[in-house]
Amino acid sequence: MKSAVLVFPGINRERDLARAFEVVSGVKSHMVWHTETELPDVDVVAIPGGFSYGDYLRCGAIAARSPIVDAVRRHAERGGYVLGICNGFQIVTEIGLLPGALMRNASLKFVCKEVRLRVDNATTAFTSAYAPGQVIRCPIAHGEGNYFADAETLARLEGEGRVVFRYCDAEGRTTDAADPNGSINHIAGILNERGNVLGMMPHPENLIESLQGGIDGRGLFESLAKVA
Amino acid sequence: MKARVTVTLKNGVLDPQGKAIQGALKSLGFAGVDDVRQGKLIELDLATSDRAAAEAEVTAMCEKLLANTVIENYRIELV
Amino acid sequence: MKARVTVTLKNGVLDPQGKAIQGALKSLGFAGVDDVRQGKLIELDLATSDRAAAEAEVTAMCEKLLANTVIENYRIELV
Amino acid sequence: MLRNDIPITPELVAEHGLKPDEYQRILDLIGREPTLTELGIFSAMWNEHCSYKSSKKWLKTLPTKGERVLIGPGENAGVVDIGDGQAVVFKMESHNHPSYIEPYQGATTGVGGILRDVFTMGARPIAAMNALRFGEPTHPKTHHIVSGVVAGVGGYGNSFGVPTVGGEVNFHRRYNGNCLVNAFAAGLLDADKIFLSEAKGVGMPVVYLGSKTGRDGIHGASMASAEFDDNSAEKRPTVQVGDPFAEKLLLEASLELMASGAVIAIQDMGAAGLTCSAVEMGAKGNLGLELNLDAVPCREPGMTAYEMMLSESQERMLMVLHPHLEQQAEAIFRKWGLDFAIVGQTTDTLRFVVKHHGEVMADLPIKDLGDQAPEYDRPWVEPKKLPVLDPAATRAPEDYRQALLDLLGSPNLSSRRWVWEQYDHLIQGNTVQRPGGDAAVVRVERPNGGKAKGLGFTCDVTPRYVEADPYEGGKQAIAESWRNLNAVGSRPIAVTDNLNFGNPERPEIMGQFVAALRGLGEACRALDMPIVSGNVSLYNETNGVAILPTPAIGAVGLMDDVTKTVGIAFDRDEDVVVLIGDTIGWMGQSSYLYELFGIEEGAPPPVDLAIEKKTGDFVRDAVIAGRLTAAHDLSDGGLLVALAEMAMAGKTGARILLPELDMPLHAFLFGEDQARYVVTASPAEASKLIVDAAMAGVPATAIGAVGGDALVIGEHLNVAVADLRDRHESWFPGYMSGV
Ligand SMILES: Nc1ncnc2c1ncn2[C@@H]1O[C@H](COP(=O)(O)OP(=O)(O)O)[C@@H](O)[C@H]1O
Ligand SMILES: [Mg+2]
Repeated sequence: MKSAVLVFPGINRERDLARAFEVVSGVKSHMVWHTETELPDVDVVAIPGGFSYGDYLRCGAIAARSPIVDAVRRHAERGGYVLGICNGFQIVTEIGLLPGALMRNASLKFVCKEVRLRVDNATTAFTSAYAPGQVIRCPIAHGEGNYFADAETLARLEGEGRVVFRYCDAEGRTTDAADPNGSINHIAGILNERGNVLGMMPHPENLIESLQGGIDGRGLFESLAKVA
Repeated sequence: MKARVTVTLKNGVLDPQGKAIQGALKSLGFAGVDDVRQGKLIELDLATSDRAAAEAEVTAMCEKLLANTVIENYRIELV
Repeated sequence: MKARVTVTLKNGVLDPQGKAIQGALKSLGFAGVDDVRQGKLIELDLATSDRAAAEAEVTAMCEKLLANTVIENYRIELV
Repeated sequence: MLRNDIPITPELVAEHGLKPDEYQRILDLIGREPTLTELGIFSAMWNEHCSYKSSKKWLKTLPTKGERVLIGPGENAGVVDIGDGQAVVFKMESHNHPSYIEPYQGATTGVGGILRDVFTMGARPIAAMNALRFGEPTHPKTHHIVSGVVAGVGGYGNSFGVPTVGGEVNFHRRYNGNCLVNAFAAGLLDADKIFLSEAKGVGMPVVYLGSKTGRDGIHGASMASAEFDDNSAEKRPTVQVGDPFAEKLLLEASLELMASGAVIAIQDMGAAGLTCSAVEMGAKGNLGLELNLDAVPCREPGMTAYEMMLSESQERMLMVLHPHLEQQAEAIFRKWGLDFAIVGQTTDTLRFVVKHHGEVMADLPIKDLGDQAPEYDRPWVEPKKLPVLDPAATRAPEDYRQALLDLLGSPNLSSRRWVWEQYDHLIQGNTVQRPGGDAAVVRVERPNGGKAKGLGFTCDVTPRYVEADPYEGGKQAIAESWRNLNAVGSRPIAVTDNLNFGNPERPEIMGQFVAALRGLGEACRALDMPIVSGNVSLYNETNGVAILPTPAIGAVGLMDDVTKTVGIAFDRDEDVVVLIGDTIGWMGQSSYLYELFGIEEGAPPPVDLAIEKKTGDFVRDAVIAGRLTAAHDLSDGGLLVALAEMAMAGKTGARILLPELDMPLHAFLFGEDQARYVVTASPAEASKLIVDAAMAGVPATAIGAVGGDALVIGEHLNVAVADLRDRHESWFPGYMSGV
């Protein structure tokens, strides 16, 4: 699997993400600086977590206007995979590759902890290594992960099975208590129509080795490695 | 010439900050606050003094960057 | 009655947000933006329709919660 | 705007925090009246914060050397060898006064400052901690300060991208008027690539990097050394604002620049910004330095030399660069969108010359600015010893279950989850022991592969002990950090200290300082934990009420194989619970008396360093040998609280069988005797462990077995782990959800 990890000023989980790609696929990622206008020849373009441009103005807003973004758009149009995690998810929605927006957590606080996610669509290129409905552990670390979309968009996302991950409790129940940020329908990750762009707030890249406390995050990278 | 841009959430978009402020005001003993919405204020110092040009320019800035028109409205005042 | 509170940083206080927006506007090709400052806008729906009472009430809210008067100024408009 | 050549009146001198005799010293040194800018420079260099004038004499008594110590105190941070050509760089620093005035920004700039200290040496930050002390929860300011400080620590560290893996939070009325915000940061570098502040070579360009200079924090360094009174609010507009985004860029740009070979010397602009950094670079290198302020990137128009020299705008660096690599250096900074300006050069005159608009604003002997700073041997009195409490004379609880629940639900012993969940403690993917246990453990990959090492990090001090007996309390702070590191299986290798005290001009306070340092020094020597960096914060006093003496310790331990660490959680049914160390039931200054009855009486528990050493070595070896399934040191709240913490962490109970006691039960359960741990091991392993302990001269007793969903202590207590968790987890969120 050939991957590129985009680096914007203020991004800070680029090493974590590149490490996950390397641990799972054995291949080093290309690190691509935001001022580039072309991507290397890769299967997956990954946009990591962090605080691009300090997350000033709006999370991901300034990064989404960077020179590299046109190339990301073209990559997606060609059917290439795009993975946006945390700030990456925010950037991908600001680019418009995914619908909706990420707002301040309902608690108004940054939250870092391990949550549970239910894999609500295990047929995607990003999740095929998981079982349908499987409950996995996954760390989160964000202040603005409260997913919002208008009713119509939401109905489409739900109707087309594009809600891939949902916050849940250990038994897989989606409850307010198990939702760390107040996301609508407890959404943690969504897919675009074509199925090649995934955005998610949690950080599977921080749970891929037993030393980190578990390996539940591996499945996502293994899924990609199967198709790419 | 100065421009003041106010960016507010569209109706129907959840506003966690506004809600939190409302709750905090209530627990501080301020009764009678029916609703609170929080927005952004962006003040720009522009080199130009041509109103029409400034208006067009700032509108373009809002559309391209300052507001996320999926969830936000903006309003421009020139001063 | 509605109140609009704008909260802005005091003069001389560093405004990282404004700085970042200015930089972004520049790299998007908007020339001639000399300065950008970011502030907050808070819109309140008040139950009262007594102007004087509202004014006093909102001032107290600003002092106690809405503005950080160590580094911020606020302005109240009743509408 | 103040002119540079105004007459220097006694009032002006006093406003600059200089005493008349200190001003006379300035006149004697330079042989004329200083200009205003010069006065400002002296006030910055000679205030307590920068000159350590009250503490220097005593700091010199601390042990700072050791086999692993590459760089001790005196640089931006200490550097300790961890093998494989790698070194850990760390330091702790206070931002107390600014945090009281503006909690959010005070905390952010505190975190920013300590991170800068670490990466200025060439290290990439890998861990942060924060030791926080607040007033009583019921004090009207406390809630606001807690929420602002915690948000600020998180706001900066999270955005910068360093995992905040540990810390401490205390509440006590003696912090009502002065909170303490002590930030720790550690970074990793190659031991042969350490960068220092010493300038080398004449005519080398002095380069300014990072954010622009504004009027932030002018007099900030002086403020940090001034006692508060009710007018302090007026000092507010000098508040500095942190910009973690700029700091992250500064980190990446600085490391890239260092790797390029262009950097001769580097110094971050911290307290007293440009003044301190420039003087230090020149003086350390035995060189003069000339600054041209016209080139300094300013955020505001019309800034005077005085303001530029004293500004504490954040996220700035000063470097001396190789002249032929200047352009390359500039390109790196431009790439990261940061300001870059040549603002001066090194000279051979040993003068510190500041020019602005073609005029000389200051011309001072550079070495004297540091070397000739006043140094005081302040009068001090030996603290009085308190009587030892007879455990039998202390109150027993009416109901053990209730007493335990109340302790776990108290402000000081309740879970800090509300705090550390606001900190990204997982970023970088190396956090092996997360917050909530004894010490955090962070993985360190070896440069050439192979099994990964680990670093343990902990923050400790029990201020009530230090207040009651500064000497024993000082020892205890080191001993507790030693225990926390051992419990996770890391060998303690070095410490940093943050010495927070009241007004040193009062002999009782100075006496606390002297005695505490004697204790710290003695413990560090006995446990082979040299002090490699630190910070002193004095004058933490408001209206004559001083804080509890708080020598906060940040300690670092090393693991050869990070996979060998254990946590505190009861893990496996049938495991045997073993109490290690001697218990006599020390009740003086115990959390039990303080949290449940508000009693702060008696001498605190004494620390026998030889026993600490023997016990700690034994426990650590057992962890590393893989013999234990859990280990936890005993501290606040004694044995019962430790057992409860292990039960809560593992969501598993235990059944404890009381041994024969020659002390009251509550003294056994809640006493805070030192040098103790609770460990668990399989039954077979536990038997062997107890035998080995006996051979090593370490007391070890099997006291029960893991299992069930309740913590059961003989006939005296039976409480569901879920109830324990409920009380333990609810105080903090409950308190903070009020406004
Ligand atoms: N301010 C803080 N930031 C991060 N972690 C904290 C903070 N305060 C406490 N913790 C964590 O909570 C746990 C318990 O703290 P404490 O009771 O002080 O530990 P100990 O008694 O072992 O020194 C530790 O893991 C500690 O690192
Ligand atoms: Mg401990």
